[in-house]
Amino acid sequence: MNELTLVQAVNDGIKTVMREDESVLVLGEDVGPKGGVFLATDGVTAEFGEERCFDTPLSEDGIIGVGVGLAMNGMKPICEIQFQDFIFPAFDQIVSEAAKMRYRSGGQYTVPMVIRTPYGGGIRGGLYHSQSGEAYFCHTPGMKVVIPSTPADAKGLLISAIEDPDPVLFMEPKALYRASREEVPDGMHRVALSTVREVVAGNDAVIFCYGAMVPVCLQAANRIREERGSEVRVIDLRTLLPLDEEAVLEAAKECGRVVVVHEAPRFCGYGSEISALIAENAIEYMEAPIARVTGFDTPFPNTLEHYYMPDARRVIDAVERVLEFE
Amino acid sequence: MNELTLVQAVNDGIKTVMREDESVLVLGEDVGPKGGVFLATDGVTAEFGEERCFDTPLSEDGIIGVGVGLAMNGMKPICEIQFQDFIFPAFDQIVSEAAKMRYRSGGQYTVPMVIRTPYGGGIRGGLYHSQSGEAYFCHTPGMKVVIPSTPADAKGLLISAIEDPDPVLFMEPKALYRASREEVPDGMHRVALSTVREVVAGNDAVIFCYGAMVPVCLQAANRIREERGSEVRVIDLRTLLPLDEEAVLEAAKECGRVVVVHEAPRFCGYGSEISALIAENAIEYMEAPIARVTGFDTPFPNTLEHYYMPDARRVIDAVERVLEFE
Amino acid sequence: MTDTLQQILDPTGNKVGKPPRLSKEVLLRMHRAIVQTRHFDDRCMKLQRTGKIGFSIPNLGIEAVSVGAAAALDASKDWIAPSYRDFGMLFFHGVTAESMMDTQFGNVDDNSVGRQMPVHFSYREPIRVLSISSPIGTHLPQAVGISLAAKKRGEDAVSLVSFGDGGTSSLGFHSGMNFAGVLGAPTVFLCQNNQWAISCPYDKQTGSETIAAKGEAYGIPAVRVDGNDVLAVYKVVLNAVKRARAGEGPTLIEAVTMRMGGHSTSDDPSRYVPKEMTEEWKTKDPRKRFEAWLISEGHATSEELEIVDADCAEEMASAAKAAFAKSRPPLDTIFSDVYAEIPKHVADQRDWCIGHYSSRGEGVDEKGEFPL
Amino acid sequence: MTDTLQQILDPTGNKVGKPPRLSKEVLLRMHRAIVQTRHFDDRCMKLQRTGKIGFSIPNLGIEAVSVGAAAALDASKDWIAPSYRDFGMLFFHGVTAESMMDTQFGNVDDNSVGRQMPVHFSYREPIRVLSISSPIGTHLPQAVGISLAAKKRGEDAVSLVSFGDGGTSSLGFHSGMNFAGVLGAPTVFLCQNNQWAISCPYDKQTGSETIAAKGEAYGIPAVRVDGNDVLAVYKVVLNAVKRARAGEGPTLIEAVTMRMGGHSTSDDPSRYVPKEMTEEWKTKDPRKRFEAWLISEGHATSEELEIVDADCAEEMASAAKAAFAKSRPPLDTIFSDVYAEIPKHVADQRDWCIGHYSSRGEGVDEKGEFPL
Ligand SMILES: Cc1ncc(C[n+]2csc(CCOP(=O)(O)OP(=O)(O)O)c2C)c(N)n1
Ligand SMILES: Cc1ncc(C[n+]2csc(CCOP(=O)(O)OP(=O)(O)O)c2C)c(N)n1
Ligand SMILES: [Mg+2]
Ligand SMILES: [Mg+2]
Repeated sequence: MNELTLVQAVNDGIKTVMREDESVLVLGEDVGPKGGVFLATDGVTAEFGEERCFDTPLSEDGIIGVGVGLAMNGMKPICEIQFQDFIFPAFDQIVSEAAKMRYRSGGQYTVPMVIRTPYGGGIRGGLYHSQSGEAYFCHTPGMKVVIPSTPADAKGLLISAIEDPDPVLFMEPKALYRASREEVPDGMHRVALSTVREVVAGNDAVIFCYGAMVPVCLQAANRIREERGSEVRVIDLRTLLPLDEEAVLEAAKECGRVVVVHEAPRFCGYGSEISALIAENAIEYMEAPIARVTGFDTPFPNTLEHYYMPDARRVIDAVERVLEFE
Repeated sequence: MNELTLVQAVNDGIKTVMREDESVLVLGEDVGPKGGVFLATDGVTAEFGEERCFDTPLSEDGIIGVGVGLAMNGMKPICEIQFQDFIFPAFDQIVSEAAKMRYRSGGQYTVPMVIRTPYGGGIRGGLYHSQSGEAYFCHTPGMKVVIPSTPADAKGLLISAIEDPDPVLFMEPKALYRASREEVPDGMHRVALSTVREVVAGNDAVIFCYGAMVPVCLQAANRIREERGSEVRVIDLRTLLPLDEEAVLEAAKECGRVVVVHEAPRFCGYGSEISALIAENAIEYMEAPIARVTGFDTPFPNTLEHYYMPDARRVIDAVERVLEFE
Repeated sequence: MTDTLQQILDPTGNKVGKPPRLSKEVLLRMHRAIVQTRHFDDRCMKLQRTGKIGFSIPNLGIEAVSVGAAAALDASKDWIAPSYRDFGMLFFHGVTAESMMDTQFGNVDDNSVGRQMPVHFSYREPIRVLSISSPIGTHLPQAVGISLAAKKRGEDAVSLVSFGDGGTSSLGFHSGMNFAGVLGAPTVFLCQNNQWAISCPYDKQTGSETIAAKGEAYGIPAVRVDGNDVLAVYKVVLNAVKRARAGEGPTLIEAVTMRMGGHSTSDDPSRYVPKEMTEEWKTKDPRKRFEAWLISEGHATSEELEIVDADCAEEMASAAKAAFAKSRPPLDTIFSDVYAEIPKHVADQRDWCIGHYSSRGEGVDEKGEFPL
Repeated sequence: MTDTLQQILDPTGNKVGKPPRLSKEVLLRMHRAIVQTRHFDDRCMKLQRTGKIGFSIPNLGIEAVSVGAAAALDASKDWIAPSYRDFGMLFFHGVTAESMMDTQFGNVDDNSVGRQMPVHFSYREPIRVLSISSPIGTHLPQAVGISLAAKKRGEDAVSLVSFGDGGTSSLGFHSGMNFAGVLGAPTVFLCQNNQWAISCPYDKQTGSETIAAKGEAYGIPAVRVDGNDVLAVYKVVLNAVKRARAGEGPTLIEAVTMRMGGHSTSDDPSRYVPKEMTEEWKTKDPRKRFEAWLISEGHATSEELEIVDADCAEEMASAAKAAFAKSRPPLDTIFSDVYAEIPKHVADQRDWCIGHYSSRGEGVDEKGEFPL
């Protein structure tokens, strides 16, 4: 076991699988000698050679399109999109092609591919180096969408994603890349997709969150326990699609009071699905409005980003409103 | 007044504004001499010349990108995307550029542009000529998203969209293009954006819907009235973003029982926002689960499309479940 | 090289270049594939006009491009990423008319299980044919990735990707050509320049003199060929395939031809195609030219060719009949193949759907069986 | 034409071509813009190293491209769609250092109101400078649309769009060039081929021998110019501008240069740029070359140039000081400019946000006033 940061755990995950499976390749902008702008692929070309980890031209459409082809013909590409904000030129290849290949070919062709990309705010990246676009992809049947929040999960979920037979969008919370370290198991550590993680136990209310919002919500839950003694459960969803809906509904029913938290804008954000799911299947258990704490319905600002992104205080406020609702 | 089909009303709307405002242009694939694959721009080049209505190369990125530039420099482009399924190559130009130009330039540059595109199923179009992608765009602050369901609204909303100072995605339910005719006011008929339309009155439950689902829901409400005497209100949302949230909440509160209907897949679909909005702001008025009747969480099929798309019977079932819930 | 139009047979079937060495058997397979395509088209037009299928794509005029190119590939290892206007590629490699009709009807035997529109074929046998997509151009980078995977494993397989003049404006053309040029991918890019993209004429599609001229932008050698000359197409594609197999990288081929029918069965080209243009191209028909040469070289008699014609007509009629008789795919095929394993929310929707429609007495197939 | 590298001054400042006719005043403005850019860069590097700003983009090595090109435009009507590495364009046209520093700090006077990262400038005065976007290449079709709008109104304005070698792989390059070629848009496409796209070298970016070779693919005439020769850049851009104004359509210009610093203040180029390459290009410095010529032609003395240098250093220091002293934008600027009119749900969020942070005693600006 090694103490690793989240980005080091991603790096470890990539190298571990590449040692096991010759068909795994890495491609993307600056993933080679530079090791990626966040060093997620540091040393990969050095260890595995240019044939297995290579820089591409500046074309996300090409990265994903070529990745789809590689995957259709026996390879397992890990495509890096430098910032999630730059994934949109590849949107067609992702939603029209990768996500629909198995379906449209009646299972004759499949796309076992991982798209890794850092997402989210908190690094003063402004409009185009801060976005959280998960909802765009979660509305796309055929895709899987995974977001880790800890180093161990980052490695374990990434390895599961690479082994998965379907295309997986693996969004990495860049704000947490170097935020902390933890022990990460050596070797082929796997965390099953479509399973949630209980971060804190509690039955007075439940917070559903993922990615960089997990430590924020953890902090909120801790402060609420200290300040008013309420036990707030925190659930890290980890896999957004396919979601473990049963786990979500069970937690919602047990707690009766729900808050959903994400950085992305509220309107048609991922949180709306969680709310809708509960409102459709467990409304009779609800003792309060289903609250959302989210980024605002504006593009992502720069100087004022810390007022845009939910922080513990905003989560606490929402939880308190929900706890006090009668 | 003329009796027009929905696609004729679109055509009439385009020509009417072009007669009034020289800065209005039309561009897109096959919009010229052919008049568009659905004849929405039939006769436009003939009347206004190639300078004002012109065919483009097969590049949606170019259509929207050039459209953004035209709009920034004093023109009001109406860009046609031949099928909504083919809008994804332009996704970056829409969500990163058109939607964010005003914000990122502090209001120095704006994009008064309309993107017209036929969407939805029912014409045996299979995976790629049937999709309903509204949710992708509704999660994009800076965009407006409008979907008419009647000929008169099609003309009135289109004219308002063209006059709007912000980029508007105008999605036309192709299944309704020639489904019926109605009287459409001559001249500069306007229907204000961000207003909903009550299609049928009622207080026992409310159905929120838009586009091609409106006649389906109307049929459902009529049959429910006939079959069991319940009065179900039907609300045509018309503008999905910015939504008239107050009207939605008011109707939800008054009826206490809610069904949301759309063709698009359920997961993270537009309906989840309507549910979440109500679950967050009016849950205490809810007397039943907030039900969704939607397409399935699969790509859009072809031969079996009529089992994929919600029909009146499916809507009736959901409304009855909601009405009977205790 | 990029300026001259490679030609072997002139429009009347006279040799103006050196014909490739091909056995009589292969030559007659090529001929048959062209004739099959014509009759398949005719049959589909009738089926569409009578409402039996919703849509098809006419190949009239461009058959020599598809067939000449397909003949240059090795079915045991190569991949085809066709455009939707390449029926001849499938016929040449022995895909059966019935199987293709299954796709036209979207019935239970359709390889896309009735999920795609007609003409969106997908095969792994007798040759790998990429599941055709509607969005134009997406298959170009995919074909590059496919051939690159082969190259990385040390195989000498190549991919051939076919697209129209309109397709050169797509994102995929730019990214596919760019990646292929940089990575030296063994991909053959075949542009069917048939002068039209639906109603958009060539000169509104690109400012470039030729499509072949676009190769240099990516460091990819390019060649122009008379697309109505099946032997010339075969020859230039074979050269490109050989280069690719030898590790010399991609080639761009512009096959100059003309779409002689509508864009699709829904299209009325008289709204935009000048009559004279159609008249002129009628004199360049690829089938007539090839048949004249086959006869003059003694590969076939005109009587033999008439028999092929009648045979293919009959083949298509019975294929359509067989495909029409099959049931539609069962209801649960809406929900399968979204993922390798069906997730719970999709399974729930499947179960609900089947329950719902069976309670309505619907979802029952033509044979009267419950379709599951 | 596309193969020869246009040059007027060799690396030592000797004339090898015919210099354009430019007044002393303009020449000195050009010189000053280059020197301003250098000092602005230096200042920003210091600001970034001391944590005062988050990020900047070094221009070292490519200043002559920006300045030479900008000098060919008419500020009263033309539009610039710059890359993020074109500070010299703004300086040449008289944008103040303080205003640019406002963007670097994202303060209340920043034209993007602190919404964008540093270097994402936006101006309507003194010349229209398109709000710079991070996504590479999106501004190419926009520049085409802008110039097309002018053309449709019968104005003779042109747009100049600048982008890197990496930018030629983007979607926008393909669609922008394609539309311009077909529509004859009066747009000048200026590629700063500085050999690198972050760490990706030219030969992994494209298989094309040159960027200029890409013009033919779109029917757009292209020219290659020594990008470290400000006079040569000016001359070829001016020719392109004249063509565009005269209704002769677009031109592609490849300015061959070298990025002498890191990609950004966050980048360490020693990980990937070969030392010898940097050494070689040091001998081709655009500033030295131009200064040698200015002196040899009698446009300035070396003492005068030293004064300019000191002056610009001082200008940047005080601009930074002024911008640093300004407050950040008020909280409600998160919510304005999303639409022309603020919709209710956004207004509600604004009101909530202001209420929430003021109840926490936050959202109060540095001057101690509530920022609204
Ligand atoms: C991305 C995209 N945009 C638009 C369309 C609609 N469309 C279908 S075929 C076609 C024209 C294609 O022309 P070309 O590439 O020349 O092929 P051809 O039909 O002539 O064989 C268009 C515009 C599409 N399928 N995909
Ligand atoms: C669509 C997109 N993909 C990736 C990036 C990240 N990125 C920023 S600059 C850059 C390299 C650009 O190189 P080039 O166009 O040559 O310009 P230069 O920096 O050399 O001036 C990359 C990859 C981006 N901004 N946009
Ligand atoms: Mg064509
Ligand atoms: Mg560069």
